[in-house]
Amino acid sequence: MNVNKPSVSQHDAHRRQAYDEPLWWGLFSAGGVCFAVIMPAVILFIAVLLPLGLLPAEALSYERASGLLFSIPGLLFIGAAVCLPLFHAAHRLRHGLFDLSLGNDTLNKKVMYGLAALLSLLALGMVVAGMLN
Amino acid sequence: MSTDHLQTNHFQTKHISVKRYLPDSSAEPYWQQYELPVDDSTSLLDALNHIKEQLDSTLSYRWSCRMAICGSCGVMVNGIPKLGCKTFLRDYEGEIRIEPLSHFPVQRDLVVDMEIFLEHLAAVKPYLIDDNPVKPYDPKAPETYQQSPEQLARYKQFANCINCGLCYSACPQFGLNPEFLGPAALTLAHRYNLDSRDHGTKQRMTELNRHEGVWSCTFVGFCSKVCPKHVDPAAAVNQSKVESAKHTLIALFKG
Amino acid sequence: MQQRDFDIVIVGGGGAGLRAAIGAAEQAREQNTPQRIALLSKVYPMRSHTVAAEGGAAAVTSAEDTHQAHFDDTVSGGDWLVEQGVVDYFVHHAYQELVQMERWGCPWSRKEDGQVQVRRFGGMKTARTWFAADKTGFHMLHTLFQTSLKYPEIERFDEYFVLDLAVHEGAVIGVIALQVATGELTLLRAKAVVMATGGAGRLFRFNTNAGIVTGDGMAMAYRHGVALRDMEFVQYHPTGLPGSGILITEACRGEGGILLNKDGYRYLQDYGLGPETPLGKPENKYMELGPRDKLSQAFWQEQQAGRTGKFGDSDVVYLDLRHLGETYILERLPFICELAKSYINVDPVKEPIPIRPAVHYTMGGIETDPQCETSIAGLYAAGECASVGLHGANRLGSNSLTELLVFGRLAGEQASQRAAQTEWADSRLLEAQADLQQAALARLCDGEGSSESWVDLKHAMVQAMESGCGIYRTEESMQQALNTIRQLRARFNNIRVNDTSKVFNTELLECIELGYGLDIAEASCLGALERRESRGAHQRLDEGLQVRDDVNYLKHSQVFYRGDAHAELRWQDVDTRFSAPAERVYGDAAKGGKA
Amino acid sequence: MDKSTLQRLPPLKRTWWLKHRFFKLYMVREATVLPLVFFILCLLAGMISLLQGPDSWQGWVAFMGAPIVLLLNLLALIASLFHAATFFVLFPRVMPLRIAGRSLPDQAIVAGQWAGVLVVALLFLWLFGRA
Ligand SMILES: Cc1cc2nc3c(=O)[nH]c(=O)nc-3n(C[C@H](O)[C@H](O)[C@H](O)COP(=O)(O)OP(=O)(O)OC[C@H]3O[C@@H](n4cnc5c(N)ncnc54)[C@H](O)[C@@H]3O)c2cc1C
Ligand code: SF4
Ligand code: F3S
Ligand code: FES
Repeated sequence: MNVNKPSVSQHDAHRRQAYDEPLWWGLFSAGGVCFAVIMPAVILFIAVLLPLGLLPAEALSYERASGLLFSIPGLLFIGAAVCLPLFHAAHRLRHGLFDLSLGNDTLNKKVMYGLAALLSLLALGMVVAGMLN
Repeated sequence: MSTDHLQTNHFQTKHISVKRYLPDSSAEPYWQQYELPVDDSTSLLDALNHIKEQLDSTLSYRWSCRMAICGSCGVMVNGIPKLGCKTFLRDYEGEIRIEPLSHFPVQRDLVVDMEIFLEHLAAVKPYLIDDNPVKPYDPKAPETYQQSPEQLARYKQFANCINCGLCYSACPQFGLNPEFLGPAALTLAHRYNLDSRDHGTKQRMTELNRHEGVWSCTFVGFCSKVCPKHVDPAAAVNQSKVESAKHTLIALFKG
Repeated sequence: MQQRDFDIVIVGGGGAGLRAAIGAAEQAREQNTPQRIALLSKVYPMRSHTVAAEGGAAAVTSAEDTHQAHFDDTVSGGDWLVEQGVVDYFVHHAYQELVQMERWGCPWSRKEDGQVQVRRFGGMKTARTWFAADKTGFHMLHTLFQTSLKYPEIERFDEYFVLDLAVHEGAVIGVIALQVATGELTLLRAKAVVMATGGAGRLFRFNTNAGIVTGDGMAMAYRHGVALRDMEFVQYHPTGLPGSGILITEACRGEGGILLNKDGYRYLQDYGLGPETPLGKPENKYMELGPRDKLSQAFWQEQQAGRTGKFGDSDVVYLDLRHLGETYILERLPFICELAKSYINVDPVKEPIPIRPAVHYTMGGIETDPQCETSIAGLYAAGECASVGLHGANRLGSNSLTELLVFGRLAGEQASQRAAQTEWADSRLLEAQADLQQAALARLCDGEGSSESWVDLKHAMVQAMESGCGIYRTEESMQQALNTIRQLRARFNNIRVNDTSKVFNTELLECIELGYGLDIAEASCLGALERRESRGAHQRLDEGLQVRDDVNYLKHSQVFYRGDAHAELRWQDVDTRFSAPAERVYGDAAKGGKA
Repeated sequence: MDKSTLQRLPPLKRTWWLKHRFFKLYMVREATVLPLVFFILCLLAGMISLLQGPDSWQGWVAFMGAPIVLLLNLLALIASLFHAATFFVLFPRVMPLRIAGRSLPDQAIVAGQWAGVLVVALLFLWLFGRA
C-alpha cells in the first residue's frame, strides 16, 4: 500500500476551488470582531440598562433614538452591530449544522447566508427610510 | 553533584485496558485488561513493550524511536490522542484506557491505516518550489540561498511536525469529513509558503483554497492542544485562510 | 503472491535510501532512460532512524577550512582503518550535498547575515558541522521524504518488510517482501537493488537506537555471501540518558557543555585530552571535544575508580550546560531540554544532566567497493548498513549524516546506470526463491518446535553482546559472547511464534529480526575476538594487546557466512595511499603533530 | 493495490462533541451566536417600532423589559463576553503581528483587544450616560 499516488489532478482541483469561501470567512471574521468588541456594550446599554430604567430618562427617548439611528453614523452602527454579526452568526450556524450532521451543507449555506443578507438589507433599508422621512 | 533525589524507584501495579481488534480471528473489537508493574519512569510505550514481551505477544502497535521524534506511536489514552513514548503512567490515577487513534480505519489492535494522512500530505506539494532559482545549481560552484534567522523563524515552528497524526484524531472536522486535508498537511503547506526560498504558494493555493482545504476548519483548536511538538497547526491553518483569501482577491482583480 | 517489476529496488527509507531513490531518479532522467524505482521500508520513511539524529552533518564550509583537514580528521578519527580513496571522495562531495539539501528546503540554522551556520563537533579540527537546531536528522529526513514526493517515478511501498534478496548466478534479481498490513508476500523483480537498511545498534542492551535498527539488510547480504566488514567496531556514544539510552547529542559539548564526575571535576584532562579548556570556550579536539571512543573509555576508567555518581541503577557522570545560559540553551538545544525533562525529569538549564555511554553506531557493515557495489553484481549498499570504508575503527560524529547523502546518491546513480544496461531475470527464478521464504515463514508459524520464546533469546543476545563486546573487551569475555551467540543461533532454529495471524503480525517480524541479529552478532564477536590489538572503538584489556598493532592488524576484518556452521574470518588490506598511519592524539599532545 | 482490510471510516456520530470537555466548550462557543441572533432580532424590531412612531417605540422598550426577554438578552451579553474571550486569543495566532522582525507577545495583543471593548463601553457611557 501507500504507493505514491499522483495527487488530485490539477483540473479536478480547479473545478472545486472555493471562490466564495474567502468572502464568507471575511464577513465572519469581521462580524466576530464586532461581536467581541462592540456587542458587549451595545447589549449592555440597549437590552439591559435601558429596559431596567438605569439610563437617564432622556438617553434613549423616541426623538434621541431616531436622531441617532437615522443618520450616517447610525448606518455605520447598523453595519457593525447588525449586518456583520449576522454574517458571523450565519457562518457559525452553517458550520454548526454540519457539525451536528443536520441538513446538507450546500442548502444550509444558501439559507444561512441568504437570511443574513436579507435581514441586513432590511436593517440598512430601514435606516435609509428613516433618514428620508 | 548528585541528582539522586530525582527518581524514586518504587514499583506499583497498574491496570490498563487495551482495545483489541484482531481481524484474523474476530470481527468485533473487544477490551482486554493487563496488569503490570510500573515505576515513575514507565512510559506507556514501555508498558506496551512489557505486555508484548511478558504477557501477550499478540498485541500489535507501532513504535520505533521511543524518544518522541519518529511519530509512530500515537494512541488514544482515555480518549485523548497521545504519543505512547511521551506519556507516563505516573500521570494517571485510576483507569487507563488505550485505543487506536480516532478517525482512522483500524488495521489491527492499536495500528491504524495512515494512508489517507499520507495522501493529504502529498497533495499539498510539500517541497521547495523554485522554478526560477536566482542561482542555478551548479555542482562545481554550489551556492546556498540567503535566509536570515528572522526569515527562518517565520516558518521554523511549522517545520517541526513529526507526522504523528495526533491532530487528525483530535480534529472533529477530519472525523466528519476524511477528505478534509487536515491540520498537519495544511501546516506543511503553510511552512513552505512561509519559506523565503520558496515560490510555490500559487501552486499550493489550488489545494488550500478548496472546501476540503483550509475552509473546512472551524478553528476547533484541539489539534494544537494535543500536538506533542508544539507545532500549533491551528494557527497555521488559520493563517492560511488569510493567505487563501488574499490569493482569491488578487486572482479576482487579475480576472 | 503479487509480483511487480522495477528497474531499481531500494530497501530502506531512511536518509540513505531516500537519497538513493532521488539520485537514481535524477540519473535516469539524465540518461533519458525512463526507469521505475521502488522504495521499500518496513516503516513509513519518516519513522526511519535518521529522524533521531540530532547534532549535524559535516562538510568543509568556511574559507579557512580545507578538504585536507577534513580528510585528516576522518582518517585519524578512524585510527587509519579507513579506505583513504573513499574518504577523499567523501570530503570533496560533502559540501555540495549539503547545499543540495539546502536547495530542497532543509531549514539549516543560520547566521545573522543569512549564511548557513556551522558548529563544532568532536574530533573535528574546525567548526564544519551544519545543523538544524538539535534536530538535524529529523529535518534532513523530512526534507528528503517530502522532496521524494516530487518524483512520480519513485513508487513507495511503506510497511513492506523485506525478507530476502533474490540472487541468481552472482547477480541480484529482486527482493522478496512481506506486506505487513496483510501478511502477504510480494515479489519485486529488479535489475539493481540498493540496501539502505541502517545499523544494528539493537544487538546491544543499552543503546541510543530506535527499535527498528536491527541490522536486517546486513544479514540479508551476508547470508548471500557478501562479507561483513569491520563488524567488531561498535561506537559507544559517551552521553546517553540512564535507563532508556536516549541520546543527548554531542552538540551539547560542541556548544560548550562540560563533563563532570561525581566530585564535580572535569576528569577528561586526566585522559590525554587536556589541559582543561576555560568554561564556555570549547576548543576542537580538546577535553569534551575529543572523539567518542576516548570519552567513553574515560567514563569506564572513572567508573572503575569509583568516581561516577548513581542515577537509578546506572552509574553516571554529569553533562553540565548551565553556564551557557537559558536563552542560548533553548535556542540551540531545545530538543535536549525536552528529552531530559520528559525522560529523567531534569531541566538542563537548572541542573547537570546525568549521562552514561550507550551503543550508538555500527561502523562496520556490508562490504562495498568505493562505488557502493557489493560482491554481488547489481547489489549496492549505502548508509549505516554499508561499510564503504569511511569510518574505520571509529566514526566521527556528523560524518554519518553526510555519508547518507554522498553515498546514497552515488549508490542510486550506480544502480540506475546498471539498470539501464541490464535485463530482468526470468521471473520463475524469483518465484522459486519466494517459495523458500514462504516455507520458512510457515515453519515459524506452525506451532511445533521448542516451547522456548524468542524473547528469551533476544534478551540473552543483547546481554551477551553488552558484557562481551563493551567499551573494553577481553579475550575471555569475547570468547564467551561468541559461544553464547553460537548457541543462541542453534536454539533459534527451533523457535516458533505464538501469534500466527497474518495482519500486522509484529511478533513474527520481531522474531525474524532476531534471526538476522544473531547472524551478524556472530560476525561482530568473531571480528572482535580475532582482532588482537586495540584500535579505535575496539579496546582490549588483555596484556600486551592494549595498543594498536599496525604490523599485523592494519587490516579490515571480513566475516563470511557459512550457514549453520561457524562463520569464517579473513583479513583485507587497507587503502593507505595518502596518509601513513601515525599516532592518534588529542588535546595538547596533538600540538605540532600532524594528527 | 489490494487492501481488503482497509476501508474509510463512517463519519462521526452527531453526538461526538459530548465526548470531551474541550468539544463541549467549542460547541458553547459556536452557540454564542444563538442569543446574539435573538438580540439582533430584538434590535430589528426596535428599528421597526422607531419608524412607526413614539408609541410603538415605548411599546418596544416595555417589551424589552419583559423578564424572559431581559433574561435572554442578559444571556446574549454573557455570550458576547465569552465569545470575546475565545476570539481574542485566536487573533494573534491567525495574524501574528511582527514589529521589526520580532513577534509581539500574544498577551499584549489580547490585552489590547480587551482595551478596545472598554473603549467602546466608555463611548456608550458618554453617549447614553447623560440626558
Ligand atoms: C540518536 C542518534 C543520533 C545521531 N546523530 C547523528 C548526528 O548528529 N550526525 C551524524 O552524522 N550522524 C548521527 N547519527 C547516525 C546517523 O543518524 C545514522 O547513521 C543514519 O541516520 C543511518 O541512516 P540510514 O539511512 O543508513 O538508516 P536508517 O535511517 O536507520 O533507515 C533504515 C531504513 O531501512 C528500513 N529497513 C530496515 N530493515 C528493513 C527490512 N527488513 N525491510 C524493509 N525495510 C527495512 C527501515 O524501515 C528504514 O527506513 C545518529 C544516530 C543516532 C542513533
Ligand atoms: S502537527 Fe503536531 S499533532 Fe499534527 S502530525 Fe504534526 S506533530 Fe503530530
Ligand atoms: S482541530 Fe480541526 S477544525 Fe481546525 S483548528 Fe484544528 S484543524
Ligand atoms: S516511538 Fe517514536 S514517537 Fe514514540
